[in-house]
Amino acid sequence: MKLITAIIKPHKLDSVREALAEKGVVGMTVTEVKGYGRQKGHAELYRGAEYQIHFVPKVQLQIGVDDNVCDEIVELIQSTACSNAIGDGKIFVSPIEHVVRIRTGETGETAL
Amino acid sequence: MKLITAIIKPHKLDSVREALAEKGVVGMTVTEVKGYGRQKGHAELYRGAEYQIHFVPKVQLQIGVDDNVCDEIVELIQSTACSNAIGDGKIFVSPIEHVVRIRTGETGETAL
Amino acid sequence: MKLITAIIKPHKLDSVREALAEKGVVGMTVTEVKGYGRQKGHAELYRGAEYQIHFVPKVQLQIGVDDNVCDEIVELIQSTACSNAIGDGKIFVSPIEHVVRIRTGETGETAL
Amino acid sequence: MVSDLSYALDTFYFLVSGALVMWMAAGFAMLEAGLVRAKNTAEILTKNVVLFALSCVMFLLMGYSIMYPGENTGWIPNFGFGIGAENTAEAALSGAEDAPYYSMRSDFFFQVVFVATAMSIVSGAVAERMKLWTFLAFVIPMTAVIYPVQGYWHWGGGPLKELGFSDFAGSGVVHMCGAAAALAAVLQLGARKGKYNKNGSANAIPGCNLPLATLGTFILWMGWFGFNGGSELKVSDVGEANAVAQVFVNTNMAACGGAIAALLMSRAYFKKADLTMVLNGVLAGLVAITADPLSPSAEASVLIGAVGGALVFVSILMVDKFKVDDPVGAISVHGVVGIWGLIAVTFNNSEATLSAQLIGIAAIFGFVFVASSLVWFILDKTMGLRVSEEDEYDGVDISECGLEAYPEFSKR
Amino acid sequence: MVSDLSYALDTFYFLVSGALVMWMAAGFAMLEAGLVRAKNTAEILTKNVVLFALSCVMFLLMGYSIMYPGENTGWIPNFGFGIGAENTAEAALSGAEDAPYYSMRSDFFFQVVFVATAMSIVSGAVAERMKLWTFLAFVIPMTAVIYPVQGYWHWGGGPLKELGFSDFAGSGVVHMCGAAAALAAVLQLGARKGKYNKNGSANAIPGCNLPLATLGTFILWMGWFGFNGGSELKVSDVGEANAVAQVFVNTNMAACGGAIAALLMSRAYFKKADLTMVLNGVLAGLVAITADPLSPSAEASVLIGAVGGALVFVSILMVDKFKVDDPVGAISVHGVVGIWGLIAVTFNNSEATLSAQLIGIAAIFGFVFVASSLVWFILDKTMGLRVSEEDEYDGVDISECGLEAYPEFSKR
Amino acid sequence: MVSDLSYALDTFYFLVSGALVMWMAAGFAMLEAGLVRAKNTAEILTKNVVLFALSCVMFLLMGYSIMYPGENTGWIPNFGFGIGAENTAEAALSGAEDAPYYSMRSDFFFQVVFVATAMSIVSGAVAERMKLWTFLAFVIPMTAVIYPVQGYWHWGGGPLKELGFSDFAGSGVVHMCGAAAALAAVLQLGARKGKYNKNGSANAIPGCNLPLATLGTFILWMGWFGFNGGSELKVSDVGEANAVAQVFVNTNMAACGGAIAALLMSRAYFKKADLTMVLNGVLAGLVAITADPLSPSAEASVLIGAVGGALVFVSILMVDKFKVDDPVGAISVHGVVGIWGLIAVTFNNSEATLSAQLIGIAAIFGFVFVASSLVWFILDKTMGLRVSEEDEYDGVDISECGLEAYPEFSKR
Ligand SMILES: Nc1ncnc2c1ncn2[C@@H]1O[C@H](COP(=O)(O)OP(=O)(O)O)[C@@H](O)[C@H]1O
Ligand SMILES: Nc1ncnc2c1ncn2[C@@H]1O[C@H](COP(=O)(O)OP(=O)(O)O)[C@@H](O)[C@H]1O
Ligand SMILES: Nc1ncnc2c1ncn2[C@@H]1O[C@H](COP(=O)(O)OP(=O)(O)O)[C@@H](O)[C@H]1O
Repeated sequence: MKLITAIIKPHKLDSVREALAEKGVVGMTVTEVKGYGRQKGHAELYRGAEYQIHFVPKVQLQIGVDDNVCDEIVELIQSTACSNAIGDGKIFVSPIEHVVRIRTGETGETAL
Repeated sequence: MKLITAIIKPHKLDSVREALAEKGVVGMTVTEVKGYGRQKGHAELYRGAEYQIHFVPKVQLQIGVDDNVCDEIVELIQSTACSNAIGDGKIFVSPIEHVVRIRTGETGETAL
Repeated sequence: MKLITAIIKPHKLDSVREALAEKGVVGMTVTEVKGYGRQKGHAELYRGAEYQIHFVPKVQLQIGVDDNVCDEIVELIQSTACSNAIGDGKIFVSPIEHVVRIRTGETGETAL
Repeated sequence: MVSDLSYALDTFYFLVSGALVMWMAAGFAMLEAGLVRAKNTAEILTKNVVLFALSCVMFLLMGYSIMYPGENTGWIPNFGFGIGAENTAEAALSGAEDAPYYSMRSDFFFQVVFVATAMSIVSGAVAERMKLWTFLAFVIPMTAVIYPVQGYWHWGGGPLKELGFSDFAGSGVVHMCGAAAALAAVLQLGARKGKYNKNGSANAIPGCNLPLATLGTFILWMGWFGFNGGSELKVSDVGEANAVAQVFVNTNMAACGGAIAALLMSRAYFKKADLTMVLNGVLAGLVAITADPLSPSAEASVLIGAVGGALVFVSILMVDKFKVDDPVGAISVHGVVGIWGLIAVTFNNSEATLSAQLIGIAAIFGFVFVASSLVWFILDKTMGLRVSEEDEYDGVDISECGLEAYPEFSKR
Repeated sequence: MVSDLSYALDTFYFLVSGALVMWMAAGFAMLEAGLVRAKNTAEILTKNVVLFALSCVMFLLMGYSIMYPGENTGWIPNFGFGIGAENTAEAALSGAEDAPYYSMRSDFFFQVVFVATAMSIVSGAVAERMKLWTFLAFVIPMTAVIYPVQGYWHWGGGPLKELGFSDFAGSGVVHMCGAAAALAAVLQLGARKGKYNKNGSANAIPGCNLPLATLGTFILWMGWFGFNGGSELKVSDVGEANAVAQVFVNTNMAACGGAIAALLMSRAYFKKADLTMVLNGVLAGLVAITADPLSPSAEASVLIGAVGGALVFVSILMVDKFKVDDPVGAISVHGVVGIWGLIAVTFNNSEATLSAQLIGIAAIFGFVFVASSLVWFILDKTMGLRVSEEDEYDGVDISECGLEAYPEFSKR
Repeated sequence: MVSDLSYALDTFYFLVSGALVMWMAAGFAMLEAGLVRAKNTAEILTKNVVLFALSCVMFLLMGYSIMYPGENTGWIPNFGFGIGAENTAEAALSGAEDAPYYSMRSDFFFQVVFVATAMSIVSGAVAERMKLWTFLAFVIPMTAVIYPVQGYWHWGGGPLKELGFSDFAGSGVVHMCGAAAALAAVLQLGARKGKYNKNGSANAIPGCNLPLATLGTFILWMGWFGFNGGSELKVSDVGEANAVAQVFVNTNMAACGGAIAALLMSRAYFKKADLTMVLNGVLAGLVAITADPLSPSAEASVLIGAVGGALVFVSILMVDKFKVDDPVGAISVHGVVGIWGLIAVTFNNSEATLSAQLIGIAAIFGFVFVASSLVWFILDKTMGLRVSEEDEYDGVDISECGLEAYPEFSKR
């Protein structure tokens, strides 16, 4: 099993969620994060002083998936989250060794 | 070493923390996340419009553990966080290759 | 490729970001988390009742890096984030199998 | 003698005072919204707006006429409806001894905002777990009958008046009355989930927005100048003007005394300046002086307020020991300190007697507690008092109001 | 007869009323800040502070003299500048029938805060997408000319006055006027991104801070006692004092009626107590009674307010159907209910005729709508009405004000 | 001549004004709570509540009698205690030229809330790093002695009065006085950690809650009508009523001028509408007009306020250059602009001379600065001024109050 971690622009969250739901992905966990990358922050003002905000709000999705659908899902996220503008984000795929569904104690792929 | 990532219901956090502390787990990192899964969100109102909230507040625990206690801890989390109700959450276990304690520079298991 | 996950004290974020930027690390993702560890929380008051806050605010950095610079970056984070005080945090390194830059669809190291 | 101008001035003074008391509704709303958790905020705001609206309507329809029947008929007042006719200019300017000297409508306006104050006190105590609709159902008998009946006993010229009971602006009639209904509610309702541990110890459940709670306290403080200041009922000659000024000064100084006492207690016990205790201290000072803000000197008022502030500190700790879960401290602030205020009247006001005060306290507290217990009991059996455990856990905002108070800000 | 004291009392009453109306500026600021998203909060706060300042300056320079030219010159008033000279003591105390009985400056103060109220209504409707500087540019012609001209028609003794149009405190002159300008703006401006789906359905865009919105509503409620109460213009004899008291009572009762009606509608439709609807119900009750808070009984005022509250519920749902995106509901609350208030005058005030009311509604609405459409059109062609899509997405706080309203709290 | 009614009206006017000034305490609390970081919010709220309470008590015990000794004894006033006896009806109605025309208690009430205003100014400047208990210790000598002594010099009929120094409502006596004590504090206290970089440049430390800061500004704006309006001290004849009305209008117009000037400066420099600057502009306009809100025309008041607004913009940038770290801008708003206000008196008030104004400025500023420097120095050596670096980093809420202001909302 794999854990897909995708960092996307916040306003893309709804379309990605819908696209994934259509593909049958029924679970994911979302975290609000801040990103630092090629897309720079912006200057802000405060009582006459200008200062730099380095981080940009992003949303991070974590999705545990079965090995054989992983690539397909990564692609779907990429295409849905892409706006061709800088700061669109990244997708990381890493291995998971073990999964448990807390409610039932089920493990492995059926637990996803 | 393993990284245990557990997504649980927020009101279970205290019992899980206590149960783990009793077992000698002295460290963990907690993030507020939102979950999407079998447990659906709920409808909300706003000035006469109803709309759907798709995400449910959850809490994510990350715990770096030694290989040989991993299973035991996963089981403890599962049994403590379980309320037999939908939306109880998941536990993912993934490999860690390297750990450093920032304060001392120690690495490996002693750093946990 | 590796994913470096560093949990540090919030006020160290700026120095770590600057140190990494100097070394050419152009991307990272930051999450506000709460930590539980050797550094205990503190007692708070509320209308005449004292109670224990078990978690301490921390910041979590996630940085996807190329294998060959990983150690160097871990070391840099460790030395910059270290204040020799309890609660300085941890660094975990875990494997990544696949990376995608959403904007371009690039994969692998060039996507970082 | 009543002239066009003195009538106008007294009426205007009443209306300004009434507007200040109305403003206290905002104070209670902010105070309570600041002291509950984020997930219960929208519901308590809704409650505070609607209880004000309902109280005004019920008091218009029935309450006012019950409370001011115009004659002493013993413990049971005449029941009636409406608010009667306005004074004619002839009557006002007749030169008669008992000529009306302010507008009847201004009197109603001033009185009606008091009722809402009493109801607001209940609202805070039952926060975070009571069903909204049940609470609103309670507002109706409380403001149409229960409050007016005991109000008649003293202010309406009823038996407590006759007995010499003395409560200038309502430490008893308004504050203790609200607290008695609140206590009746809390005893039947039970504590919030997670408030008390199995071993009997209490957990703190911190309010989510202390700036709001502080704002609410300042609003109440300001509104209290109308509450007490207007209760002199007349400003239009030198003696009355001096009296109103004394009331303003004493009201303010008692609040100051309460704040300082609560701060010092907090420092002595915890070595910290517990803001929530200081806010309760301010309110305690205000409640304490309300029973007689005219007789004491400014210095004595500081002391009366300070005792109130110290008392509220102790009372809040005690109430928790008895597992009476009162999220905003309303029972201590308005009930315990209200009693203190009524007793303190006897120190400065030579016309007041301890026995009359105690009888009044017993009568008001007893009647309101019993009558509201009965109403709560009936409501429990019909509508139910308490939201489901799951709704309580998710917050009553979603279950009762269908929305969130702070939808964009993440919560712990 | 005017005496030193009656002059002083009427002036003081005017000033207190004016201070309460000024306070409504804070109410609008808080209401609107609570009902927008966090990312657009600083901009709407800036807008509310600056529109008040600009309105006052423009009304001082031109508006007041246009609105109160002192004679009826038909639909087009005399244009002039400044606020004229203060009354002399001689004139006031001359004993003449038409001797001035309050300070001219107090009149200006009372009037100037009304203008700002009308402008604040526009501010909410265009929230979250209009350019700040364009909005501020609109304030100038609106408060210097458009508002004063129609104000002159009725309150300045112009043709609507002559026709028998009756609008006591401004359901039409202030509230519907503001709503007409708001509607003109929204039609040219378009909806917020993401408000309407391709299939025509509307999305909810919840306001970020309901305690602020509730506070704003309470502030407006309190300020309205000045708004309506001061519009009696005189308090200094028995008849006038009774009238002012009646106005206070009716204003309050209408707000209560509005709240309760909106609550019941919300319960009937959604089984929930939608706080945002209750708040709109309060405001609707207040707007409804403003056209005549003197003639109805207190009970009738509850009903007038209740119809307003029910109407605003329906109107908000309808307005969304027409894809008119009004983030705070200003067009429904002030426009639709303002019209209701003007019509309701005829039920209780025998001097008002339906035809005169309808002519007045048509004249004010028509003129303000056309005139402001023109101004918005010109502004669109010159400065542009709307921020860029990206700025709208990131929030206008950053693009217009360069700062964030809640920089430390994380957002969804 | 003083009649029952004029005495009543002037007293009531005083009390209403005093209640409005008391309300400014809430304004300062909200303003400051909005401009600090979330982690220092509970402490600043506590400070604002307690400083008000302490100021009132100290001014009651000593300050009032020092400030109004009833005779000119040169630079050193008589020291005394208490607030004296109330006027008798006989004295008031004696018909004597100097018969008291309002209640002594109403005068005390009005004065006491001014003291708290001066103290609140200090509170903001030392925010986020001073020990709470040290600050509270400073309140005692400041409000019992330092403020009253310089207050006596002018308002108490002392030497500055004799010299012809003119400060209607306290640009100097209240605002500059507070700013002088604040400057003395900040110089000894030092800047917040992280405010200035090694290379001397300043970092912005944004306030966490701009809606609160805006609310605070509106509260102060409203309260200022009491502050300036009440300082006319009498309303009960045509001339006085006109004067009070003029004061209301000018106070409002100056605030508007300040807001617009600050906005335009912000646009000129940054191309953005910096809300925090606009808020400071409002306050600057108000401070500027306070020294003489009676003599100028409404139009001139706009200008006086506008210069204040422009000045505060420049001053805030300058103060940062000198590494004087003033988190809320109190020294600029109340000090620099207070001086401007005192000088501006000479433009419109023919009785004021520049030399008298400058002497007054030097005397008040010099005395307060030196006296408070001394007190701060002693406090530094005994209790310590500053929290530990760690406590400052974690926020003074935890270390001083033991609680958090927003415990549920996560922070950056
Ligand atoms: N090496 C990295 N490790 C972790 N997160 C990264 C990394 N690089 C970028 N990110 C995340 O991806 C977001 C977008 O990256 P950015 O460089 O701005 O744009 P793009 O990916 O389009 O070139 C960043 O804001 C950050 O959250
Ligand atoms: N595939 C997944 N990847 C990541 N997180 C998941 C996944 N499935 C579920 N979750 C998380 O677990 C939570 C509970 O899942 P849910 O399907 O609602 O209940 P249950 O696990 O009891 O069937 C979700 O809210 C989400 O946070
Ligand atoms: N086993 C662990 N797994 C995950 N996070 C941990 C673990 N141990 C510590 N942490 C994180 O590191 C932080 C610092 O750890 P702590 O034990 O307090 O100090 P130190 O690392 O200096 O001994 C904790 O607050 C927590 O966020």
